[in-house]
Amino acid sequence: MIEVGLNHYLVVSSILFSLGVYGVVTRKNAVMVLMGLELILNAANINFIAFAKYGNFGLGGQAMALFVIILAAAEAAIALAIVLNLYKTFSNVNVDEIDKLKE
Amino acid sequence: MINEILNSITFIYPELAVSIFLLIIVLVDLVFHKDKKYIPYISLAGLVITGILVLNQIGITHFAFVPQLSAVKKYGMMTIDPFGSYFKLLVVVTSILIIFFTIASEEVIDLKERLGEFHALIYGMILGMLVMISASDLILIYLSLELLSLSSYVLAGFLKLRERSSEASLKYVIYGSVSSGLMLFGISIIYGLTGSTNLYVINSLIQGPQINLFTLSFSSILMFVGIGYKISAAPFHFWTPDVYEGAPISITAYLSVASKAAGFALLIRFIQTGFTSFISEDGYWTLIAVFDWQALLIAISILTMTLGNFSALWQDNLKRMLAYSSIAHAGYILLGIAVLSNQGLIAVLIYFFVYMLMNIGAFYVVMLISNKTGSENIDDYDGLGAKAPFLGVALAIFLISLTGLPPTAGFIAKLYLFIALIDANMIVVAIIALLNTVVSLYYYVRVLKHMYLTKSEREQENITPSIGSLVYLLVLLIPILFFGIYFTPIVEFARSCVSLLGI
Amino acid sequence: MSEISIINISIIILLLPLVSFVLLIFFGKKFPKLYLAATGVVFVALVLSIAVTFGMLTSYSGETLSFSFTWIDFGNVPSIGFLSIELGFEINNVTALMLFVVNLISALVHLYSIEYMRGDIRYTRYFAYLGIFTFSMLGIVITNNLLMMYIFWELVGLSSYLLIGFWFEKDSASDAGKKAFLVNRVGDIGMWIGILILFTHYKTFTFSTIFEQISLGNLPFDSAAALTTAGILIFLGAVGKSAQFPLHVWLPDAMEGPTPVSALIHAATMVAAGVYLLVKIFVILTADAMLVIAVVGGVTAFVAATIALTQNDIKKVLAYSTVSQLGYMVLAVGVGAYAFAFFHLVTHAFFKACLFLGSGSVIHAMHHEQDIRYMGGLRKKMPLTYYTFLISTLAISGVPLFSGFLSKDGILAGTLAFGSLTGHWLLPIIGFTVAAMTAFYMFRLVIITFHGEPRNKEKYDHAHESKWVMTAPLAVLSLLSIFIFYTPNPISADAGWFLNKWISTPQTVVPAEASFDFMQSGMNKHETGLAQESGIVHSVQYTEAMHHAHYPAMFLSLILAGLGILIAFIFYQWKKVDLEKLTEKLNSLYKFSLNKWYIDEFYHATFISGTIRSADALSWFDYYIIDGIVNASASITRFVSRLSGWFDTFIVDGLVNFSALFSGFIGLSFRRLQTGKVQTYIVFVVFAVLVLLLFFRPF
Amino acid sequence: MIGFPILTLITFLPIVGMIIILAMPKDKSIWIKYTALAATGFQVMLAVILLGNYDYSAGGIFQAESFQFIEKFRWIEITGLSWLGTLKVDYFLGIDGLSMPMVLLTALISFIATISSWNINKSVKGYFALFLLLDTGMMGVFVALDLFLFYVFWELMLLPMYFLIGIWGGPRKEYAAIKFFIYTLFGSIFILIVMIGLYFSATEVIAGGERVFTFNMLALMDQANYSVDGILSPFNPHNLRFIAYIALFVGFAIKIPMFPFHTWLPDAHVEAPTPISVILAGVLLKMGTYGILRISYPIFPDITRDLMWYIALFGMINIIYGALVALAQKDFKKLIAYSSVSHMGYVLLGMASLSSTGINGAIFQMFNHGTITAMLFLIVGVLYDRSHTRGLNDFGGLATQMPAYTGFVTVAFFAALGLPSLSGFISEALVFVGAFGVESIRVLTIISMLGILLGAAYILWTLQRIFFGKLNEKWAQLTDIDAREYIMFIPLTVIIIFLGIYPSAMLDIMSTSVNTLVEFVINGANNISISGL
Repeated sequence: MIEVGLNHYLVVSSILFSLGVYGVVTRKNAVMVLMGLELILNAANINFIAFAKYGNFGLGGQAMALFVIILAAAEAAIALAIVLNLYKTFSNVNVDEIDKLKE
Repeated sequence: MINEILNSITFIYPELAVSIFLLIIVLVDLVFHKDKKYIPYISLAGLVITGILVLNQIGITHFAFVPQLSAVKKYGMMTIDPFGSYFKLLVVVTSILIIFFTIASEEVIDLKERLGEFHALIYGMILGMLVMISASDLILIYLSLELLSLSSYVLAGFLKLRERSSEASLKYVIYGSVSSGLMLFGISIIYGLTGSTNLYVINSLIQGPQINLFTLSFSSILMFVGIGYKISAAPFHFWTPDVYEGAPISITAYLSVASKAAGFALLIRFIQTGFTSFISEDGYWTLIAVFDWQALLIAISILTMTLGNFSALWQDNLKRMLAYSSIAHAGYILLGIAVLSNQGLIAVLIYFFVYMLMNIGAFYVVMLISNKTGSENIDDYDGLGAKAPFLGVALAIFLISLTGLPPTAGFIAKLYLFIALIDANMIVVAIIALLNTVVSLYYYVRVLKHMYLTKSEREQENITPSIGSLVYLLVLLIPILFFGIYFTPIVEFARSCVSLLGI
Repeated sequence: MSEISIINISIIILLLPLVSFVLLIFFGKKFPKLYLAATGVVFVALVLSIAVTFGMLTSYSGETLSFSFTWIDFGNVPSIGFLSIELGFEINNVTALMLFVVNLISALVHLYSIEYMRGDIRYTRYFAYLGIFTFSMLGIVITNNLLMMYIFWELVGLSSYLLIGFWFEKDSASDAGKKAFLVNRVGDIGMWIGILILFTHYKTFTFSTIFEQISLGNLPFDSAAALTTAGILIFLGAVGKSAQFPLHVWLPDAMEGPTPVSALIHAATMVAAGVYLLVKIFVILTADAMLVIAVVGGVTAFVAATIALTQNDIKKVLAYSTVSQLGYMVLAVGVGAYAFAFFHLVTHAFFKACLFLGSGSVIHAMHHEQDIRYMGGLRKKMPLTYYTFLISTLAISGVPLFSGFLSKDGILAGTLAFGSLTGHWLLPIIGFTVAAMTAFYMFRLVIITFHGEPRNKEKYDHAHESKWVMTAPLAVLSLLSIFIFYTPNPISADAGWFLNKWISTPQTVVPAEASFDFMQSGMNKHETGLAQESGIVHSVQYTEAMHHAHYPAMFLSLILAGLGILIAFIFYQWKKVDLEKLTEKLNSLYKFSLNKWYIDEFYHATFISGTIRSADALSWFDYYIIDGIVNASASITRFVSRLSGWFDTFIVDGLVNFSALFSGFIGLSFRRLQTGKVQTYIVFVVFAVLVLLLFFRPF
Repeated sequence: MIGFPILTLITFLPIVGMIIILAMPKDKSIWIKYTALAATGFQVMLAVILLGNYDYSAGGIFQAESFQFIEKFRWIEITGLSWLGTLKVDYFLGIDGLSMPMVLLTALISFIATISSWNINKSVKGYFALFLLLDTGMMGVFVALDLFLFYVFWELMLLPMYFLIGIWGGPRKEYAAIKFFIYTLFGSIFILIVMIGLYFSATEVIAGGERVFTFNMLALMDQANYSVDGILSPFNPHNLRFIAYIALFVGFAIKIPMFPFHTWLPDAHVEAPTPISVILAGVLLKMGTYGILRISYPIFPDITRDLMWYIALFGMINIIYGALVALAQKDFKKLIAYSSVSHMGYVLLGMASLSSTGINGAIFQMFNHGTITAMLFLIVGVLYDRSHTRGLNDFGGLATQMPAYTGFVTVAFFAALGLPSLSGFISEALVFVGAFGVESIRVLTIISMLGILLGAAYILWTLQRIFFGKLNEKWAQLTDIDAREYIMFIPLTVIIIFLGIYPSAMLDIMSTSVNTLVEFVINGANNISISGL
């Protein structure tokens, strides 16, 4: 029975992070892209808390995590609103088809 | 604890004022939803007050919000210092200019009933920027960055039903949140390395031997992604042209000046407080040998200005052209930082002041013209010199200043920049920058050529600006020309504001 | 007369024609009669110059009166010291005589022109030009330094240009003027370089100072070679002005100008300026320089004479004879026959001017017919013209009792002496052949023109003797071709006052090793004055050589001249020989002579077209290569912008005129990066992070 | 000396005129013209006053005390910088023998150009406003003694020129304008770099005994002022003086224009309106050579001496190349343009000689070329106004049609081909005298003399093609020049002839300064080589 240590958390978080980036880059649908974003943020959160716990850094990490969660919510809200608005004008939400502005 | 907070309050009056007026605007918006024509004036009043408060702060150097439980030394989460005040002042002035800008801009006038949100969001941005400028704690940095970004996402897409606008906002939001996500990840790693989020503490800790350099540089780079996206430094600039083109022109102007300024303030403070070990007699910064910021900055800045200029060569849409040109200018300013000296910092401060005047001016003229012609395409500028003599001359002066030719303030800004570079023996970089200036000349002159030398094929009525916008332009033009000839005042002012609250 | 008054008068003489020029240029339109004033002015000048000449020859013979002033003052020049450019005048016997000659002929030509040019649309303008020419020519005569010499040298070039192209409506005329000016410039460049060599070393242009320095053994750049070069280069100027081979080509064309002009400028005075220059700088000519000069003179004399044999245009014949005679003079200088060179200059001036004016009178009578094949039998119609013409012809052919005989005889003697002293026998041989040819072609001219039957009846019927204003000058000039004005002894000039009293050969200042032995009087240079009195020229052996050469030369030349005349009569008067057959037989030679040795054609094929071609090539180069490099991107950009569907007519060129090829491509590739797809951007970001990490990792 | 700041006055008078003009209503074009005329006229008067009070014995060049009409006060001063000491720029005006002729020339040419602008009818207001601005720029360049000030004036004249060509020009005006602009800007950027480099290499003692960096030309000429580690300091073992000199030289050479940077000139001239061509050829080209003499020579004496031969070489190329290309032109104006290239070559050659006679000749040639070429362009303009063509082969026989015109043309042409008794000859002669005196460049000088021949060739050929031969019936209605054109031609003609006969009138002004300059350069070069660097 192995002891779960800091590194495990870090591994998890980095996997999450990579998945998030991958999602953002590859998904067509805007909503999926936003989910990828969430993954990135949560990866960071895991880091904060893990570090705070194992490094005895006090509560700073946890506090940070809380802030991040809140911000993530706000961000998601705004992003979804924009996506909605986008759907009104383009009547689809496929990120890769929205490239009127370029060069 | 409490009295610490109460005492800190005294140092953040500007921020407080902004927040209060933000609330007031929201309330007014709710209460009088019949006519909202007062809102702009309210926000102006708020800004003026904020400006006065900031002016009072100039010269003060102090920490705010020093956490009790922090270590021996007392480092606050916010730092009030002349440097910050300068940028705050810059932001406030810019905001005032932008409010007037919006008053004249038809894009915004069209949506009367949403004026309240508009100004509220502007205030959101201002608050974000003010905090960001004086934030010396990673948490605060991230929060302010997000606050700024969130408001600007919405503003960029404020013209809901315009395709370009909503596309811009989507790109902006995705791009922005990814970069801030990366930055956050970087922050988390730094936190892991040092166990603190306070830049001063971090500074003292990373001087220790046991620090893992690779992780540190990785996290620093991730941090820079976040900041680089704010100041739209290549290769994190890709959102800029699209968003600038899509967003309402007033917002474009605002983004190109204010939030960029805040971003630069953040970058400078981050490097200065986070990574500088000491500042020598002649004002050169010595960095802690953990990460080669100078090389990074030089590389990035050269890439940025070159890319901005060369891409601008090919733009037919003036807004987009200005977007690229603002990227190029970000490159120049970045050079000023890369010198890592107070002289370079002076150059940056001067440059920003001048840049504010000329960039807003250029956008303003573009806006006035697109109000009339409904287009920002360069071909619609044919024969403008004859049709709108004053606008033509004004735009000409702004563009000349952007190029950096005497007798405009733009020249002075560049001159100081190059002085700093030469003094730091970065001759090669200076020459590259100069060649870039020549390149930039082409697309600026190209506009002049269209305005004065080409006859427009289709006849259109003369464009005569209203008294208001005439005054507005004069307010921008006079300093540009005056400081172009006699620039001691701004230089002195900038010099008095270089000092950061160091270690 | 006091020295200063002589100087002053000569300066007045110099300025008078200028006055007439200015008057005519500015007021000629208003007062069409002003040309009379001009003529009057020149005659005043003539009188004054007679006074000066008289004064010089009587009271200051052999001396040099000079007057100079500072023109440009450079102040205290580093590494040189105080430097200033002095100008000035000097009068000595030669100068005085030259003054007289120029003024006399100028005055006569003015007089003559009144009738000859009557009715021309630019009548007064013509006299103005004569004025400016006289002014410049006098300037050449009385200057005491090389710079002024060069200045007036160019000015006579200008006036000759204006007068040759006087009837510029004719392309041939304006061409001729241009040709004259350019060909002269070629010579002048050489002359200028020569002057520069001297100035660079001596920091002065003044003759006397330079001569003095050289005589003290201070050679330019301390090498005799440099001195030789300077001499030859300055001589190049003379080659141009005096139409020496190979720059003689302009003179025949110059006959496009009005005939009196040809008489004044292209026979009597200006073309003689070259010889005058040589006379001025004679003392600094080294042996090599003299040899070169002699050879050039000889070749010129010969070539021109051969050409003159076959020409049919009356003025062309005279032109070539002029060239040939000038050749004689140069040859004389070359062989050291200083006095005879100048002597011939003077005599030639008179009889050649007379010939030209005579031909002018004929042309005038024949309504501007110049081809002698349409003339004939004019003797009866215009007797005065004929006899004056005949006298001058006798003079030029070197028949005794006439001036030409004396001077030419002297020159031939000189060549003989030279040959005997240095072994260059070719020169005398050339000299004598030319003498024969001269006699032949001159009489050919006279016979075809005046004797025999008129070949063009109606022209002949209209012909008539000219008015007195035209014939009087002829009379005067032909009179001056009689020996008595120069010497009491019709067969030897040595006895004459001209050579004895007036002209004295100066002692060369060239160091012994650089000059011919015979130029070195055995004695110390400072006693040269002595040498003159005892009638010794250069040195004893030269004088002796001349003495021995005198009689052989005389007889030989007499025989040859007689021979030439005889042949001329056989051919053209008595028609004993069928010329058609003869020309058939000698066709190639005949053609060669008739076409002037194809020299013009040669120049056209080489220099002129060469210059034009290279000019065209260069301008092509300028437009397509140099500017092309600048514009290179113009084309590329158009191509690039078509690719990107973006086209702008000029600003693109303007814009990319400067930015080279890559700027276009870079800009484009940067644009390509901006795909508009947000996810691509993010990929770039991630990629950028990795790259940065790669570059800025701490290990 | 004079009580009032005459140099400031003479420099900024046109700006005053410009402001007045800008205040005027558009439609009062005739008054606008008179205002401009008045402004330039006053300038000429002031120039004459200058000449009247000019001290011929004062050397100038490097001694501040022997400059004349000096005006000096602190323009920009930033004290207390941590390491920069005091940053200062002076407003420093003054003239010596180098600038005096140029000031006279500028005043004269501007005045005459104003007269010849009389028949400009397209947006008169803008034209004359820009014109006067240009005038100030030019005058300023010649009187400024502070590098920074010099550069400001240098740039100041760039934009008006761009618009004057670009708006009032011929068919391909945009192309010509942008080409001129880009070229010149490229050059001035080099100048800027060197300027800044110099600034940080030398210091000057100011009131209070403090040593501060300086743009003061005179201070920069004094090697004692250079710090050992300055990048452009002669005492710095690895200094960049050579590169800096080349950069500076290129910056100026573009203006001259020196082969191979000359291709903007023909385009600019052909497209520019007559008065602007006059200004361009009459004054602007001189700025290049003036800059070299005023800045490059005394500040970099060592490099100057080392590069003498190359300068002479380019001078020779300019002379021959320009003349040959001119020979091939079919367009009157282009021909004159290339003749300018050729004539400026003489200036280069004379400067390269580093001898008093040569440099006297060079400066004198600058002045003479100014007057002569100005006249030539006026001549082209007169013909073009009447016939609306510039093709050399379209004409013929005009001499009978327009005798007075032909008279002036003849004077100008013969002056251009260096006929003695006209001013052009003296300067060319002095240039040759000076250059020939120098062993190392003697051969180049001799080759250059072909220029005299080629010059005569294209000039006479042009004269023949336009004025001689049968009158082309197409031009039977051409009228001879009118009063206004007389007014333009006469002063120039008088000057050309007067200076041809009495050159001392101009040479005395400059000779003292030239001697000072030559001595200074030679000594400076020696000192540096002695100090082993």
